[in-house]
Amino acid sequence: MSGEPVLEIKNLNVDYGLGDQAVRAVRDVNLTLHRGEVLGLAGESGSGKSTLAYGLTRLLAPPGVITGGEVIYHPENAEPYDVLGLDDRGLRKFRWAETAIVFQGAMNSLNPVHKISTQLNDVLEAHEPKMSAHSRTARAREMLKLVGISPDRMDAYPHQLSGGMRQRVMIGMALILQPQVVIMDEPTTALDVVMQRQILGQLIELRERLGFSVIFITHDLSLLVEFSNRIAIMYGGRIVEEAQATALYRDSLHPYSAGLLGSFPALRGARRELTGIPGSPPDLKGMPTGCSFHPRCPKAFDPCAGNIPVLGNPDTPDGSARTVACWLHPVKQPVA
Amino acid sequence: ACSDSPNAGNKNASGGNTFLTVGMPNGPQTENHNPFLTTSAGASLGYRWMLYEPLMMWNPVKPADPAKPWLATGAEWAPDFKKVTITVRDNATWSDGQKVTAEDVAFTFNLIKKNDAINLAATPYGEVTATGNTVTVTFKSSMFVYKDKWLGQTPIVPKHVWEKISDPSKDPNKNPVGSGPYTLKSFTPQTTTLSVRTEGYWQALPQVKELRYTSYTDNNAQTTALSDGSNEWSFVFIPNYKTVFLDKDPAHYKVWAPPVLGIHGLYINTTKKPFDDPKLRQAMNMVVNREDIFNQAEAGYFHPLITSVTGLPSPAGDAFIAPEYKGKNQTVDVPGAKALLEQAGYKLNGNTLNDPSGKPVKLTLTDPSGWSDYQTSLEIVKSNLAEIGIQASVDKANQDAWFRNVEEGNFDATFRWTNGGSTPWDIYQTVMDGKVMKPIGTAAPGGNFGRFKSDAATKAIADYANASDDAARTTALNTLQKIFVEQVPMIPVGADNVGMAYSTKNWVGWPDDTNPYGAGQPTQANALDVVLHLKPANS
Amino acid sequence: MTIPTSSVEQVIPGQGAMAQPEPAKPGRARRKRFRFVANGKALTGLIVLGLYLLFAIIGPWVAPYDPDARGPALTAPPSADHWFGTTHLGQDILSQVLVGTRGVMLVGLAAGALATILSVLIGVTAGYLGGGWDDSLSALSNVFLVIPALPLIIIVTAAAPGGGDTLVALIIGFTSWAWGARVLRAQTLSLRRREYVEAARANGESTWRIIIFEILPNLTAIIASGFVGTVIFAVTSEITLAFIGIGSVSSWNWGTILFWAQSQQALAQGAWWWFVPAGLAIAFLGTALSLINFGIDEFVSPRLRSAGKTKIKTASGRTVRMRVGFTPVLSNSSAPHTHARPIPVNTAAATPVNRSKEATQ
Amino acid sequence: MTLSPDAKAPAGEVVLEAIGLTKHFPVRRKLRDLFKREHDAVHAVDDVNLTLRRGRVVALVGESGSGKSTVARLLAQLYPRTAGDIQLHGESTRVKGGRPFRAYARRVQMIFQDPFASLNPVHTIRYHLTRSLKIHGNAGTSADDLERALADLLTRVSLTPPERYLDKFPHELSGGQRQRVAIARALGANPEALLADEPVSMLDVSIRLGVLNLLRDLKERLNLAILYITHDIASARYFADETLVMYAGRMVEGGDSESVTQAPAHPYTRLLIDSAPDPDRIHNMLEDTGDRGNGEPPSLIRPPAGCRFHPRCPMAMPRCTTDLPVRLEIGDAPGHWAACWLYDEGTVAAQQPGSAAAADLVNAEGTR
Amino acid sequence: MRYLLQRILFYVFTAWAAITINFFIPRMIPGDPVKSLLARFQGQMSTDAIDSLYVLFGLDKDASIWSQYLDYWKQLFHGDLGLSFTAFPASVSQVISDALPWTVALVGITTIISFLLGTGLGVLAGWRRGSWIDGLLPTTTFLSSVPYFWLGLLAIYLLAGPDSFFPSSGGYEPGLVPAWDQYFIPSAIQHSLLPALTILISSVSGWILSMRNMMVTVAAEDYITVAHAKGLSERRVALGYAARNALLPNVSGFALSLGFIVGGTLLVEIVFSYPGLGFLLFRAVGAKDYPLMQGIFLVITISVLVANLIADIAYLMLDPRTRKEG
Ligand SMILES: Nc1ncnc2c1ncn2[C@@H]1O[C@H](COP(=O)(O)OP(=O)(O)OP(=O)(O)O)[C@@H](O)[C@H]1O
Ligand SMILES: Nc1ncnc2c1ncn2[C@@H]1O[C@H](COP(=O)(O)OP(=O)(O)OP(=O)(O)O)[C@@H](O)[C@H]1O
Ligand SMILES: [Mg+2]
Ligand SMILES: [Mg+2]
Ligand code: NI
Repeated sequence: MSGEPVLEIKNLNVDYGLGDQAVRAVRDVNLTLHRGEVLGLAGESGSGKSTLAYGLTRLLAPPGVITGGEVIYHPENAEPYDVLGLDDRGLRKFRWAETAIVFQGAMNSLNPVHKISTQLNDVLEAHEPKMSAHSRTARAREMLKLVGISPDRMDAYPHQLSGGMRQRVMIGMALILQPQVVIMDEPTTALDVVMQRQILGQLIELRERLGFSVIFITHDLSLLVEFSNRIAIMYGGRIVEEAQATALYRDSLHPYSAGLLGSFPALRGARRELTGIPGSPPDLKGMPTGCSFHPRCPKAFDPCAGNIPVLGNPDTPDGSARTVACWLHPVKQPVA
Repeated sequence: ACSDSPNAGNKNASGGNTFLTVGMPNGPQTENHNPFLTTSAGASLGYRWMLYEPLMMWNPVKPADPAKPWLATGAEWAPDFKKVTITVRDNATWSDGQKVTAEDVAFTFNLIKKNDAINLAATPYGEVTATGNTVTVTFKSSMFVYKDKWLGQTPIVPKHVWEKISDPSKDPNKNPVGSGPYTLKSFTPQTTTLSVRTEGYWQALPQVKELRYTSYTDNNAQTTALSDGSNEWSFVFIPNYKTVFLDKDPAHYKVWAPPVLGIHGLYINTTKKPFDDPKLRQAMNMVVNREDIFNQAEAGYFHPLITSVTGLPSPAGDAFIAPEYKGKNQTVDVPGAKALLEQAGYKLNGNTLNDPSGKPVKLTLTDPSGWSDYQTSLEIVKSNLAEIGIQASVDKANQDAWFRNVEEGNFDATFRWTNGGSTPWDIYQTVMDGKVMKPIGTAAPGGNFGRFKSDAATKAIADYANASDDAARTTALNTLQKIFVEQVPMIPVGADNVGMAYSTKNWVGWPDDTNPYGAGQPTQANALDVVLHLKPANS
Repeated sequence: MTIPTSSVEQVIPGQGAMAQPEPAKPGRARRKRFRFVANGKALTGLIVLGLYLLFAIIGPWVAPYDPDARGPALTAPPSADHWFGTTHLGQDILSQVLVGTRGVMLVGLAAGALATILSVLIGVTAGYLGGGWDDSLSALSNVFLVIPALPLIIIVTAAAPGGGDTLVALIIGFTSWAWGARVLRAQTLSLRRREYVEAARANGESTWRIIIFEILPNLTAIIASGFVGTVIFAVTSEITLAFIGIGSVSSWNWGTILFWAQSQQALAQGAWWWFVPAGLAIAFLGTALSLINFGIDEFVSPRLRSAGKTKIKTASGRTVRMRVGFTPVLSNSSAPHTHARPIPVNTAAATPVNRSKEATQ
Repeated sequence: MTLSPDAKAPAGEVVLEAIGLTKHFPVRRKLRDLFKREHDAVHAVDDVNLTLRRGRVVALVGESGSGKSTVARLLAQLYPRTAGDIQLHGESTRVKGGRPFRAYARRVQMIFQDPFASLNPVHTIRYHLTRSLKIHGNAGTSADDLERALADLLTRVSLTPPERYLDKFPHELSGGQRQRVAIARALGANPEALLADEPVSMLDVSIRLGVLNLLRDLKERLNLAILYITHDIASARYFADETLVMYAGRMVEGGDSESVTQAPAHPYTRLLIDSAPDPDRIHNMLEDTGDRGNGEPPSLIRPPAGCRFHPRCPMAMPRCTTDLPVRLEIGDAPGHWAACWLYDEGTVAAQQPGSAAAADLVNAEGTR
Repeated sequence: MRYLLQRILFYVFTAWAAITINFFIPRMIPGDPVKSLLARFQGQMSTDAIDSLYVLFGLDKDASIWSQYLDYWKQLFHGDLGLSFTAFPASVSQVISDALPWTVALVGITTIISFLLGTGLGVLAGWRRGSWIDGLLPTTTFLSSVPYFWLGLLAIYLLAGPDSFFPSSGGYEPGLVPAWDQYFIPSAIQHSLLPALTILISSVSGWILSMRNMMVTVAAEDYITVAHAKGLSERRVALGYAARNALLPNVSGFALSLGFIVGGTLLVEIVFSYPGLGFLLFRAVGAKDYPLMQGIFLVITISVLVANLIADIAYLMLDPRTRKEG
């Protein structure tokens, strides 16, 4: 499954604002998405998950700017190229055909004044202009069926569908061009658990069939553990830990990851006292020195306040497959 | 197809010796050629007189001159002016070819008599009978003061057309048939076009082949049209007319504003203290600068300056001025006024005049806000009165309120006009007639707004109207003038005018000071006479 | 002139996202109340408005002449004696403009205040109480909204004799509250469902206290914007009325000046100075008020603020504009660029491979 | 000082009880309905029974739109109820506004879901708390009293030192701090029962537990009765003594939290629990979905006859489509019950479970 | 459907209210058309004429307000708006029908152009923040703050004149008869240019601004980002997604602005002496021509209502959310 990389994020930095008003929301992020895998991105609110996702597709609204780094995309049968270096035309071609995005609120992602069919059609028209109208409709119907929506709802308007159906339409739309990468930014937080599970189940199934890779963003770490191959944890704009899902769940190295995991009461097993993570998320304008988590960290010690820990493979048995940025875990080999 | 268009020949906007452009600033019109309605397009623009003719042609500029025979060859009044015998011209025809007869004339008078709504002058008709080519009309009271207006301003209509009209006060008379030299060619809310008759007119046809009456939406538009030459004849107030109009083409653009026997002046409420004192009013009259008002408020022409102390305009009123006032002109005389007031017991304290009881003399001058010439006049009066210590303030009233207040006598002093007519009687009657006077608070629409109470004046007014000989009339009129001059119930300032702004570029022969054969205003009955006088400029 | 310039008014609430304070996002601080004064537009507007208010107060004292006083120079162009020239009576136009300021401002503010009070009363009541109250009050304001205001004002003013400034202000105030009421009603409806209102109710607050202390403070921006909008409308209406010769007649305002200029055909006489100053005075006042309204709009909905700097230079020296959908890429990262090898951009590779028929697995 | 944490009433005393609580929201009538007899209504809550005792937390779990908030609001008397009864200390109460409402609010206070929306952005923390104290007469008589009461409130919700928070505006606080202020405001009334409507669902994961732990702490110290509304069944297990499950306006299961979560009886509860993310159950999603209950909650305007869950229930029997299930004891733990015909032996014997389950799930989806 | 029915009910109610207001206003207020007529003939008509005018206009009747109200409705149902005083005895409906086409043509077309132009520019300005159009905004704001009439006067002063292409007044050249021919049409168009320009200049900025603001608001919506993410062409995103949605609130605004057509541009008609309804109303007011005032006001109100209804229908078609199914 974890074959060659499909998307490499290198030293990505994203700012909001220019000059002295700028705040850096994503800092030196290095992350690799492999072909066919589900990469979970977790972290509390404001940690920069969405910024990273939008940043690598260059969809950030003003005043967001990408202030450095590269996003290397590896097409299946061609040379890799830097998404950040594409011109408008290139970017438009790249989008959706190679990387599709599903946002949190489906009601807001679908244009309320156009029919579902129109919005599906738009995509095909833009990317495969040669396709006949008939086959476009056929493809759209097929796609809807794939996500479990009866094709006769094609001509419905978004407001005529329920929240779950809308989200499925969005997933169907994301897959209509069979992209290599699907980015999902909290696609199910607005839905209740039953619906969430249904949709995610369908997504997994589709991934098996179509073989795309997924970047899945949520703050619900327990969901990710269950659902993704690898998980990256963000804090204060940085990746603080990254590992196989099971490894992370069983043995999280970074205290923040541990704190996150401990924030979800368990449904089974012994009832135990949970504390969550004390304190509040950092302010981007006045980041603590050193490890940005240290003011909240139960295990903080001297070096934490002094220097920013480097993300790298820790010196643990399975260390080569995971990375962490914490002074508790000396880094064997820094990433990038 | 182009030749079918009604516009084919009309595109050339100005000039030409075939047509004359006439204008009035009266706004869009609706198709209505009823000559009896003041609201009709015919009356509003004045072309009713080109279609319908009066019995006599009376010249309001020289009201004392005898009226010219027109549809009638003559009119014989009984000495008491309660009966008239009119001889109708026998060579006139209606535009549909039928002859104009005495029957038609009698029918017209009966029509008016029967319909109060079109009896605008409230003429007291008695019997109307037609025999042969004469019509005899009797009246319930003396017509002396009204006779010229009546004969000169009643349009005669054909019986065979109007007897079919059920309500003459509501009928738009879409297909006018008249005895005049013109017939209706076309009508639009903006422009009415008349063309000259081909035959059957009782005198030589006019040289103007076509008359185009345009109703401009307001004074500005009318003035602009005059100054760019697209309009050649109008009656409109042009502020600073030299710059705005004459200077645009000094050789051809002309303004003529002959006064008539109707005036504008400052009515003073004679019931209010201390203005019930004639001495005070005299003094006020002495300081009001009529010339300033004439030049600044009336643009130096519009309400011709009244110089005579009698308030009678010149030349229209010259013939009526009493011997004692002949040549006596009003001049601003501040020291004289002060002296007069001193004598009468008033005290000038610095800038404040105190009346004999010690109270400062104050008054409010009022006129509707929209009437800019009156407002300007009031401002001037205000500063004039300040010179003798009278503190005046100017109130810009709402027009409706003003009408009501003036009629009810709720004012200190106000600018207003008087009625006009063929003798000065109308002027004095409006100002001083005790018969129409009502107590303060009751509307007196007939006149005497200042509540001037003088039995002598009331009697003289009645005497003049009912007198059966000229001597009695002269005596009565002289009495009226004396009272007017000494009691000053109103401070006369300017005359009404029947003038015009016109261009001699294409047409000449207009009346002017050298030949004031008629009124210049295109809505006057005289307009027909004027058109008949016009000749192409280049011939 | 009649199309409300404020977008808060322009936009039908409930459909646009306007007029709705941006929902505060977790972790992001809400903007402070009086921040909008710092807005350049609003500040300019306020300063100009302040000047007008100043002249409204001191105008009659600083005016060099009595505006009614006749002078010897008739219809004279601007000169050292008469900065704005004179009328046909030799009156000083500068003095008329200065003295007229008070009338204009008084009527504008009074009418604006009246309309605002009415709109708050009606709009907030309808929105908060709901039910039958809402139905009837909304119907009322809809009727007033649809009935054309200016003709109505003209007819009523013309028909009411002897009216002064007060009457004009009253009439304008009574006929122009409907917009505000409608906007406020919609806003109140949404506020009523806000949890803090419900929370206050659950805590036992009385209805009137909820309306006054919980809801009204959150409507201030909209009320202010409505007020400013009505003032603009009132000022133009008043001047219009004076210009066509109805309405306020006993005092000087700019409309009166223009009325005289028009009736004396200042244009045809070439006396431009007669109507230019008054017109500019109106235009600047209107602009100032509009600016204040923009300021309020932008305060209420920060997105509308045109970003201070929208163009940036990339490392390669290209100028890039910030725009939606295409985030600019800068390379002035403060962190050293560790991965220095530039990847050659293969434009051919940028063309997506047509994978539609291909099975992927 | 009227805040009296020590005046302990016996734990377990019933504070608030809902009996057959029902709420139907009338649907705005359409023009063409003018001549129809019956009125459409949203059957938001039907026949709900629930008891809040001192010192105990009752959790109300259910998916979105199942009527949880409506129950809370009914209990807070913010909505008039359609039927049923609310008894405060055994006495039936129905208050609409004014003084009686205040008196009721003094004893029953509500905490809202969204701490970002439940504090008025224009008022300081001081204003919010002062109002609460004043309304309920807990502000004392002097400025000092008030000051002390305020400090006491903030200390009680662990916002210390109080001075640091008193004069701040809500936007200057973090989500967790705001929710604490909201709790403090509720405590200002010195209530006996707290109705907490999803008090942590809007908070960041890392601070949720802090607030829940605070609530639990308060419950113990002040001997409060708490209704805890949530859609996260795991947190119900963590926090509540007793858990009730709601579906489409009706209670479907209840019992102590442990039995309900560990041995769910009602098919809906099972669906809910199976759907909840569970890190211990890795990569087995595919097996779970499919035969489990699918589709969407039913229309509440015309709720399904019989058991409201039957259109989605994999175990549905013919009887489920016609008869409203009654509360049936499960028997595994005292007080554990479910409203499901599966626990009626007679029915199960006569009809095959699952025999009336919906066949085509995709097409069964409602669209309204 | 339900939405539409509701709206129609509202319109019926509003029409009733407007007509009733229309009935009462002139009646509640003192004022005398005869006096006003006299005023028009300042000094030219003798005081004797007054009585006959009262008779002429039938003003001396006394009837209870209620029976007048009933009569008024009876008349309205017969399409009879009474007789105009100023154009006596022409009927109000005739006077209005003479003027209406002018207003509809000039102001209606100009308003539509202004809306389209302003909306177009607003779309550009909102889409391309910080472009030259943003720089244009202060100017247009200033221009829109200038009263219509003043701008008109200025335009006449600067652009019209004896030798200018632009006539300063009227709807067509005097002497022409309204007809669809090559003389009249160009003249009518020529006469409408300046007034149209005036209206355009002062009204366009409102549209630019509101459209720009709506665009900015809409541009931040998720579905716009999604549209970008879908790789749609800039045109498609800007027009099909952003502008299409941003337009919705402006449709209602447009309907309301139709209400200002006559009211707001009355001044333009006055200044340019344009023979339209606004000018007619102005004259009717001046002359206390109550029947005419009532008639015009009624026509204005009804046309506003109709415009609103049309906008409602347009809205219904543009926004699927208002279309309820089932
Ligand atoms: N337009 C903006 N201007 C300034 N700062 C912003 C802007 N948008 C986001 N931020 C900041 O950037 C940081 C990262 O935000 P982002 O939305 O990426 O977080 P997230 O991890 O997706 O959070 P959530 O879980 O709430 O979605 C936050 O601290 C936020 O305050
Ligand atoms: N004021 C109201 N008028 C009409 N229907 C209402 C009203 N309030 C709630 N409802 C309806 O009642 C049902 C129950 O709503 P409620 O808010 O109680 O659900 P909930 O369980 O709290 O959902 P969530 O988890 O989303 O908060 C829903 O279908 C809702 O649409
Ligand atoms: Mg996010
Ligand atoms: Mg809820
Ligand atoms: Ni306007």
